[in-house]
Formats: sequence, C-alpha cells, structure tokens
Amino acid sequence: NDSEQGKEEKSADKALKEVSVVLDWTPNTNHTGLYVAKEKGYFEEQGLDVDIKMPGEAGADQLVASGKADFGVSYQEGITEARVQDIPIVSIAAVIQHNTSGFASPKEKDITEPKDFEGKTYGGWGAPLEKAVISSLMKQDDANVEKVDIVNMGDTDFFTAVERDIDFAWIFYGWTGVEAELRNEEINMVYLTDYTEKLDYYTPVLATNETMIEEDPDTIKQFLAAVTKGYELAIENPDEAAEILIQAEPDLDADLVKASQKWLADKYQDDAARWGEQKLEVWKNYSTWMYDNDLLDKPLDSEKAFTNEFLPNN
Amino acid sequence: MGKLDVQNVSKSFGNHQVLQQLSFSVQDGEFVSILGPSGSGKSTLFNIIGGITAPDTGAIYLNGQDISGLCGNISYMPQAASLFPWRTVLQNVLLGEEIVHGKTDEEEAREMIAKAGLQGYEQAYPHELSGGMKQRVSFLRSMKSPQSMICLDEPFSALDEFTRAEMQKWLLSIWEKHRRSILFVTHNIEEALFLSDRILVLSNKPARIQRELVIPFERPREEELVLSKSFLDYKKQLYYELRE
Amino acid sequence: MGKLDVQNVSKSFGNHQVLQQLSFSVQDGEFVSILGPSGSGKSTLFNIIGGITAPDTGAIYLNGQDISGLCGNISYMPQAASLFPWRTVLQNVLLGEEIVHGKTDEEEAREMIAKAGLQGYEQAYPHELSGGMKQRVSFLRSMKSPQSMICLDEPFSALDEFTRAEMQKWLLSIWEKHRRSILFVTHNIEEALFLSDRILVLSNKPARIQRELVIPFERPREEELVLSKSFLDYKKQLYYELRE
Amino acid sequence: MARNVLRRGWRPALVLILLIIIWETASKLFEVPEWILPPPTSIGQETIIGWSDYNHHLWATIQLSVIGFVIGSSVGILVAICLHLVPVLREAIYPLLIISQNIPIIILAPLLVVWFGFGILPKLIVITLVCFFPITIATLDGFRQTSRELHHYMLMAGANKRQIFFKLEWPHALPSLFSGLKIAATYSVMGAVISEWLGASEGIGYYMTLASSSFRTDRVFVAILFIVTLSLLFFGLLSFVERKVVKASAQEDE
Amino acid sequence: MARNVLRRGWRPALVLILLIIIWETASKLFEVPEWILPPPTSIGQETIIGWSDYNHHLWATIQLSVIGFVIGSSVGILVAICLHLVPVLREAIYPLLIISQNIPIIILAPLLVVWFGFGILPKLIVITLVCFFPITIATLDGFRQTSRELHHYMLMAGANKRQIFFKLEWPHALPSLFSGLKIAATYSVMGAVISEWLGASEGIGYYMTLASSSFRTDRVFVAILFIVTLSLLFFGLLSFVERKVVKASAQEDE
Ligand SMILES: Nc1ncnc2c1ncn2[C@@H]1O[C@H](COP(=O)(O)OP(=O)(O)OP(=O)(O)O)[C@@H](O)[C@H]1O
Ligand SMILES: Nc1ncnc2c1ncn2[C@@H]1O[C@H](COP(=O)(O)OP(=O)(O)OP(=O)(O)O)[C@@H](O)[C@H]1O
Ligand SMILES: [Mg+2]
Ligand SMILES: [Mg+2]
Repeated sequence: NDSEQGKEEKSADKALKEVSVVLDWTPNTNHTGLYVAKEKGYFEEQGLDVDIKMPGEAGADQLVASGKADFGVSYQEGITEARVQDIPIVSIAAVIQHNTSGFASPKEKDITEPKDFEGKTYGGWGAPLEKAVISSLMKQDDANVEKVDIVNMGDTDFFTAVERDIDFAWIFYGWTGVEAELRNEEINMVYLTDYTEKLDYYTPVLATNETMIEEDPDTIKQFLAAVTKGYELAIENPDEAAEILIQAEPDLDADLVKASQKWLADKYQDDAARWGEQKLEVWKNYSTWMYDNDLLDKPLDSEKAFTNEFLPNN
Repeated sequence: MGKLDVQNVSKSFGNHQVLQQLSFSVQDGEFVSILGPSGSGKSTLFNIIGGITAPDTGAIYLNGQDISGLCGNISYMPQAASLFPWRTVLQNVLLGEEIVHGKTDEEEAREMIAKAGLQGYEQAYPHELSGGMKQRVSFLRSMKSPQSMICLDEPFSALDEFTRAEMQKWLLSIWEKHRRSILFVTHNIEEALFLSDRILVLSNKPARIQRELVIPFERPREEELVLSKSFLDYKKQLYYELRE
Repeated sequence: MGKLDVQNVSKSFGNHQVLQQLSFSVQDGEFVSILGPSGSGKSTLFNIIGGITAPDTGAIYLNGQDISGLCGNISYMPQAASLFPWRTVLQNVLLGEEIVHGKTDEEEAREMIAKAGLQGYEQAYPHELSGGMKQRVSFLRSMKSPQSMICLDEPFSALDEFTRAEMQKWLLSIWEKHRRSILFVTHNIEEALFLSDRILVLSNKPARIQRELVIPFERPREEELVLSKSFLDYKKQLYYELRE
Repeated sequence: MARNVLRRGWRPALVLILLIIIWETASKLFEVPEWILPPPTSIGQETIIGWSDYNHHLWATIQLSVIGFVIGSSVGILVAICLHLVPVLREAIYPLLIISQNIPIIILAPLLVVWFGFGILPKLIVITLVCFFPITIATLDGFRQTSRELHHYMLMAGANKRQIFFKLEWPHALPSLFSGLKIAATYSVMGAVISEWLGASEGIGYYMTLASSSFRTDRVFVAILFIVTLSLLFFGLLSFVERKVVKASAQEDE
Repeated sequence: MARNVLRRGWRPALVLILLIIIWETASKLFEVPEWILPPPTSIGQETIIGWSDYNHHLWATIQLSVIGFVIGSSVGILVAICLHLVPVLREAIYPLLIISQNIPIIILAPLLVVWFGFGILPKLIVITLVCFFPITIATLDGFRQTSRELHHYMLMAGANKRQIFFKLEWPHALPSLFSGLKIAATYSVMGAVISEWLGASEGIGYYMTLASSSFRTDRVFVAILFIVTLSLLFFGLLSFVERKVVKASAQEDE
C-alpha cells in the first residue's frame, strides 16, 4: 500500500518517463545495482520511473528485442546467439567484468583441474556449448572430453544433483558457491578463466534493443547513469546494498544475499577503468571460439553486439 | 381440429419388414384403437406418426398437411413411462404443455393429479413412485399437452382393473368434453371395445390392417355395457380375429 | 425346495406407511398370486423378499432360514424390464444363471427364446426390441435363473392376449415339470385365477392381506376352464373383493 | 453441514496426519537434509513465522485462480455448448481443442507477453487454457449420453433444439459437468502458479521461484502447502455445490 | 475405415488449413519478425530440412509418451477401481489425488532425481502423475452413475461385488473411462515433454529447449508441430478404439 501511494505521488509531481527492465530469471546479487538505483531514487533523479520485472518463462531477450521491455539482463552467449539469428539486441554494459562461473564439485570427489573430469559425470542442461567448453578446458590439460559422461540434469540444482549420479556441474560462484560456503559444504572450483582467455566472457550484461538506441539514446544514458551509481554503491558498501536488495525482495534468503554481495563487491568493476565497460576483444574472442566450435551458424559482427557509448564518462 | 391420414406407410429394419403399406385415417374427434400382437409394429407406427422415425414409403397427413418427419403435432404417451428423473411429478406433468406453450397451468395439473389418485405425490420424484403411478404421470403429461391429436401407447397396462376403469372413464369424459382425436394402442380387447369408435386389428410380420371394426355403442357409455350381449359378441369377434 | 415365510413385515417411506404387519407363506412348489391396487406395495414387498429393501419390522424366512436382507435367494423378474443395454438378448437371458452358477447353458436358452416367439432376435440388443419383447426377455431371464423360489412382478402386462396366454401355458408347463415355488404379481384377475393355487388380495394404504383365496381347479388346467361357471364365480368374487 | 464435514472429513484427515507423521519420523530417522525435503515441523514453523511476509502473495494467487477458474469454466461450458449444438463446429474445432492443450507454456509465454504485456490478461489466458479443456470434454460427453427414451419423448412433443437442450441435455449433463469442474478446479491453482511465471511481482508462484532460487526449500514447501490447501478447498466447495445442484439425481443415488 | 476418416476429417482439416493460411498472410502482412512467430512456410522448411537431425528425438518422445500413457492410464484405472470398490479408501485417499496434481514439477523434480536418478523411472512417474488423474475422476464418476434399476436387479439376483463390478459397473463406466482416457491422451505428450526437463539427452522436449535457448524459434515450432500431431494421433486412436469397444452403446447412440 505504501509503495503504491509513493508511486502515485511520484507520477503526480513530475512526469517521469516509464521504463521497464526484465531480469534474466529470479532477482539475485547480479541485479543489486538496479535495485539500489531504484530504491535510492537514482532513477528518479534521472527522470525515470523504472519497473523491474521477472520474465518467467517468457525469457528476457525476446522481450527486450520486441520492445516489450526497454532493458534487460542477459548474457554474452545469449546476445551472440540472438544476433546471429538477427534478433536486434545490443549489450550496453557488463555487470561483472570477468566470468565468475566454473565447474564445481564436492570436495570429496577430488576434482581440482580439468584433467580430473575424465571418468566423471557432468550434469548440465544439454547444450552443445557445454561440451565445447569442457573440451576446451580439458585440451589445455591434454585430457579427452569423450571420457566425460555428460548427463542432462534439467532443472535440478547443483546440490541436489551431486547427491546422486552427478560429479560436477557448472555454477556461478557468486550465488551457488556462496550458498555452499554458508552450508559449510566444501567444494572445489575449476574456473573457466583460469584455463583459457577465450572463455572470459561477460556474464551477465545489460541489454537493450536497436530501436531504442536509434530513437531514444538519452533514456539509455539516463538509465545507465543511475545504474552505474547503483553498482558503485554496491561496490563501496556491500552491506547496505544487500540490505536494499533484501528490503526490495524480502522473499530472498537474507544470509545468502549478504554473503554473496560481499563476495561480488570487488568483482563488479574489477580491473576495468569504469563499471560496465566492455572490450571488443572479449566479444571477438568468444564469438570466434563459438564459431570454431560449430556453435554458431555464421560469424558474429562483434562491433555491433555491444556498445560503451552510453556509459557515463567519469 | 385433428384429422389424421396415414397413407401407404411401410417400414423395415434391416431386411425385416415391420409395416407394409399401412393406410388408415382418424377423423376429427374420433377415438380409434389399434389391436395387434406384441412386436407387430404399433410403437413403430406411432414413432412414424410422431415424426421421429422416417417411413420407407408413404406419408402422414394431419388436417391435409403432410407432417411426415415433422415433430410436435401430436400429444404422445410412450409405452415406457419416460419420466424425467430430475423433475417432480408436477413438473413432469407440465412438461408437454411447457414445450408447446412455454407457459403452464399449474392449477389444472394439480387437479388432474388428484383425479388420477396421486394426490400428495405432486412433489415426489419418479423413483419414489410405483410402476403404475409412473404410468399415470406419463398419461397425465400427454393429456395436459395441448395438441388436438393424441397417441397413447398402452397407457393403462400397469394398472389394476379398478384404477384402469377409472382412468378409462376419466379419459372418456375429457375426450367427450374437448373432442380431441385419439389413437389408442392396447392389448386389452375389452378396453378397446369400451372406449373406441373404431378398432383396427393389425396382423403380424409385416403388419397390415387385417380388419377394421366400427363400434356402434352409443355414448356416453356406462360401465354396464361391458356385460351386455352385443359387447360380448364384439369381444368374441375380435378375439377370433386376433387369433388368426 | 422353496418354502417362503413372510412374517409381520411392515415398511414405511417417510411417514407414509406402505406395508402393515404383512404375514403369509408360500409352500414348496406352490403358485401364489398377489392382487392389489396400483401403488399398494407389491413391488416393495418383492424388494423386501429379495433382500434389497430392509423391512421396518418383521422377517423373511426361506426354508426356515432367516433371509431378511440377504440377496440372491430368489429368482426375480422386475416390473420394468431392466435389460442390460450392452448385452444381446441371449446374453441377457443368460445373466441370472451366470450370476449364480458362473457357467451357462446356451442351448437351453436358445430353445426358450424360440418358445417365447423371439427366434431370430438372439443377437439383437434391447433397444431393437418392442416393449412386449423386452418383457419376454426379462421373463426368460428369471425363468433361466436357477433359484427354487421365483418372484414375478407383472410379467405379462405388456403382452397381447394371445402371446400372454401362450406364455401362461408355458409358464405352467415349466412349473409343473420343475415344481419351483412362484410368487406372482398381476393386475389381471383371470390370469391370477387361471394360474394360481392361492390368491392373496392386498388392501390399499397401508397394505394388509385383505383376503386369501384358495383356487381349487385341478391341474393341468385347460384353456376352456376360463369359460366355466365356477371360474366366472371366482372371478366375480375377486372382483368385488378388490372393489372394496 | 458442519457435522457432515466432520463425519466425512475425519478419514482423509487421519490419512494426512499419518502421512505427515511418517514424513517427520522418516526425515529424522534418515537424516534427510533439510534442503532436499524439510520435515513438516520446519515447514509449519516457516508457515507461521513467514505469514506477514507472504500473505499478500497468497491473496494475489487466490484472486488470480478464482477469477481464472470462473473465466476458464465459463469458457469451457460455453465451448461445450457451442460444439454440442452445432455439430459442424464440433467436428471442425475438436482438434483445435487438443492442440490448445499441447502448446508448451515456454513458447506461449513470450507470445502472450509480446501481445498482451505483463498485465493480468495473459495470466488469465493461461489459466483458462488449463481449466477449460477437461470441462469441455466431460460436458460434451454428458450431452452425448442423454437417455434415448427421454430424447425421443422430447422430439415427439415438438421440443425445439433450445428446449431439448435446457430441459433434457443440460440437466442430464450436470453430473458430467461437475466431474469436469472438479478436475478443472484441481488444476486451476497450479494454473495460476504457472501463469505467475509470465512475469509477476506477487503470488505464490513468484514466492516459490524466489525461494527455490535462493535454496529455501522450506519456503518452497510452504508455497506447496498453500497450493494444495487452496485446491482442496476449491474441490470441496465444488463438491458441496454439486450436492446442492444435482439434488434430484443425488436423491436417486442414495 | 479410410473412407470414414476422409468423411469426418475434411472439416477439421479445412479449418487447420485456413488457420495456417491466415497465419502465413498475417506474418507477411504485419512483418512479424521470424524469431517471435515464424511463418508456417519457414516451419515447414525446417521440418523437412531438419528431419535427419531430429527424428531420433521424435522416436524417443513417442516411446516415452506411449509407455507413460499406458502406465498412467493403467494406474488411473486401477486407482479408480480400488477407490470405487473400497469406499473407506475412497474417502481417505481422494484428497491425496488432488494433492498429487498440485505438486509443482519444480519441487518434484529434485526429489525424483535424488530418489531415482536420471533414468527413465522419474520421467515415467511424471507422465503417470499427469495422466492418471482425469482417468480416475472420470471413471469414478462413471462407476457411480450406474442405472439404479440394473443395480437392483444385480443385487436381487445375488450378484457379489465382483460380479456387479464386471457385469454392470465396468461396462457402464466404459464411456466415462474413455472420456478420461481421451483427456489423458491429450496430456500425455506434453507430460513426456515436461518430463524431459528432468534431464534427458534426447526427445522433443530436449530439442525444444535447446532450440529455444539458441533462439531458433522455427525449430521450437517444429517441436510443437510434432507434439500436436502426436497428441492428435493418440486422441484419434483412442476415439477409434472407443468406437470399437463401446459398440453396444454406440449403436444405441446412432
Ligand atoms: N431400432 C430398431 N432396430 C431394429 N428393429 C427394431 C427397432 N425398433 C423396433 N424394431 C423391430 O420392429 C418390430 C416392431 O416393434 P414395435 O416396438 O413397433 O412393436 P409393438 O407393436 O409396439 O410391440 P409391443 O406391443 O410389444 O410394444 C419388432 O420386431 C422390433 O424388433
Ligand atoms: N424409494 C421410495 N421412496 C418413497 N416412496 C416409495 C419408494 N418406493 C416406493 N414408494 C411408495 O410405496 C408405495 C408402494 O409402491 P410399490 O412400487 O410397492 O407399489 P406397487 O404395489 O408395486 O404398485 P404398481 O402396481 O403400480 O406397481 C407407493 O405409494 C410409492 O410411492
Ligand atoms: Mg410397443
Ligand atoms: Mg409395482
């Protein structure tokens, strides 16, 4: 009731521009900057009234591309595949500079490097991409991907899967890994970035559609200005940021959010000059790798896939 | 007005011929009974007159109009009671009128129910009735339907002699008052004699009109008629006719 | 062996008493008819004897054993034909025997079907039969059931006089051969007289045994009996008894 | 009424309580980790503690599923009636009904959102799609199986299609209709939960996905508890209405 | 038979063709982007081109859904029979049936995986759960609505429960049973597709999620095309069997 009244007031005092953002799935610490910008009034300062939505089964990319949502949270591989299929979405900021995903396994399985994958069972969601990634890592160790038993585990989560049949799975450390810490379950991680540069892609990213870029660049600028402030606060003050996210989404597990926020704080910007910046090299590397591994029908025009143009210059 | 003409009606089921070139007519206000062996095709004939079974050949005329295949022109009492289980006795009695007129005369229906010995059962459902009571409800339903031509298929077969006699008298009194035409199927020779102006005797397999008998007794007919000599003579005549 | 004792049976539906302290018995091999007005409680009595309706008071004994509430001890022909629509005539006839014995005698059933004038309809389904044909099938079913006590609820009401007479004769011949006990409900006084050893007349509302009449005609009975003086006397007697 | 519920309700209640006790002891005995299958006591605790957090989700879902069910069953009945009364339509459209049940939500969702936005409309469409089908099929079968004798009587009496429908086919099909309604009621709550995956900001479905993604299995089960309770409630309510409405044939049954 | 199909089939076929034409022209006219709703021609093309790629997925799903449907309907019929014959059981277990329809796959999946691994068993359980319910409800209602008169006759004749069941209730419930089977058949293919989310390495569901995640909307629609076709096939097959099995009452219907 409170927030409704607030909304009414806001729209009453000045005509704020209504803008929508769809998340990739459920809210988590990848999205903290958005929530901070919203709750702290950064969007309002920029003249925006932002509505954050969960896409559910609808999938963020299609919604952004079709203009049903102005902005969305996506992944580099998603945008790459989408653009190859002529879906007009463009990445406008990298939320986290380096790929924090990797292959996790319970400590007792003793999987510490790609070589150890041999003879083990991998649980994934059945995409050809996975086999290519595992293969790439294992090649570095002169191991053979054919010796890995790849099983599709569907919607099953990591902890459930490794209870039975599965030895290792692909996770984001910032969420699932942190949950493992909280549970005192010891896990081994094999990070993608430790083995090959090519797989250090951006995940997640913020995206918009080409029409928006053509017709309303100002809004994008305003949006990114606010979001940047949001993520900067998350970087400087993870506790406060976590609190804001928990306030906004009380159904999330508070402990997990706090711990995850702490772990992510210095991963958002990391070694980049400013938060959100993307490098052409990263886009080229990854799409070339994908193309080489038969994961794309045709090469990607990397330059068009992303832009730094709307990031605030600081 | 209700003058029925049945002309050259034939009907077969598969290669089993049931009716063969049947022709007869019922004059306006006439009471005609049909006698015939079980399975000879009386109910089938009614279905054809009622319009739900198509004859193979021939046609049905009501007041000169061809009504073959047209429903709703006769008031009909089926051989099986066919009451609606979710309707009370009163609602069942009103059904026929409801269908034709939309509106109903509940008062009259209550009176009729009482006359048929069913007072107190107005709100009962069919499954609470005995076999004969169901049959009377079905009979009331057809009497309450407003069509000028009434077809009754063994209306009193499940009644004891006294209830039957009462229903017969009552039927006659209604008929004499309103002069609707009646086509009446029965297996009871006395009943046919007592009620009818004319009796048609059907032969078996395939059914043809084997005999037509005009009954000259004057009306109103009293119960004592049944004991009269000429009544017994007619009865014997019909009996032998049927035996053939 | 089938000796039935009905002792002090009462039954009410709601506060409407149907049977009041009814007591009678049927000796082994006896043929007893029940006459009574429509709605007096004859079918209800059968349901109580058959065990599917519990009497409020009283009990039923078969050969000295209390069978109140126990089913399966009598062979039963319901007032409505109650044929199984997914069974052919032959399968319907065999049903009663099937239930009691598990195995069936198809040959005999076919013969019986032929005797009942239904030859050629062995493989027909009930909806292809006329009303009287259905009734005959139901009758055959009860005759084919092996119990020693048979309860028939108006078995010939839908038949024409000749088919009826034939079925009566046939029933008697079967009965004389196998000497099963028969309890027979009818509305036809002549039929009751022609067939029975004894006739029970029920009064109406609530039903009590108003009169018990032993019929002394010797067996086997010939058709001519119907025209005899003493037959007519009995008939008159019953007629006035029922009228009361 | 209350006594009636007590009299009929104790057996299922007993079975449920028994199941819960088995579940509780089993999870204690085999030390099933809480995040796989929390014991009923934890779920109960979370149900009580979290009430203020989630009760608005509950209301949202109740609202959504009730509206959805009402619309869904109206559509279901209407479709059944149309298909029944117009045989040509029936033959032509029957396959479409089946097709409608086989379009995965994964493909329907983006289309619905793209066409109708994030409002309540696409959600109602999803629930309707879930609910109408069993009702339509069951009701159609009910219409088809009317007694031959009564149908003949109606025809003979000159009843037109409308009269045959209202006086014969409709009352006759009521039990089948309720059979369909009960199946649909059971599905409607899950339908609402699924429809909340089409981008919602409240509702049990929303609550559940959040709980699941932050590994709060106990909350997921709280959500299930409510889904199940709601369904049982709907089902019970419909059975009650059925007993009132189908009075005549119920009497016949006793 | 073939003539029969032709005679009854042309109308729905016409409607389908009409719909496809409207869809094609609409997508040309409004320039709907292919990745939102590909025109039928693209889908047709992909169906032909991709056949060798996906046909093994097709067989996998057919197999899964047929086995699942057979198991599911057997379970459904069995449950209905048990609940019908043992009234105590019926009262006690009915609510559990409803509960079984309200456990979201999202929570069931991990449990099934933990208990049964990633084999075919958990998938069959999911399909069974989807299929058995409408069958059980419909069949139970069929059992309950036997004719009072025939039931009385059976009792009078001394039929025991088994005889009453096999000679009266079962044949009487057949039309209702088929009504349930047809609903279940419609669901079974989707059930199989959903069950493939529980980890599969082939099947239409698997093919579809992959296609969807790589934005190959045309392939998603190819998958839907097969799901729909399969369902229609199952439904048609069951209607055919129904007409053969429920012969007597069909005759009564004509
Ligand atoms: N739908 C049908 N299919 C096949 N045969 C039928 C059908 N309806 C009636 N018959 C046959 O037509 C004949 C006449 O039947 P109908 O019911 O007209 O006899 P009925 O004269 O009314 O006999 P009853 O006095 O016994 O009622 C019977 O031999 C019956 O088997
Ligand atoms: N289930 C029931 N509920 C209420 N009343 C009933 C029920 N069954 C029968 N009755 C009543 O009991 C009385 C006797 O019915 P029953 O069927 O025994 O008569 P009957 O002697 O067989 O008559 P008929 O000769 O007309 O068949 C009737 O008044 C009827 O209304
Ligand atoms: Mg007849
Ligand atoms: Mg009776």
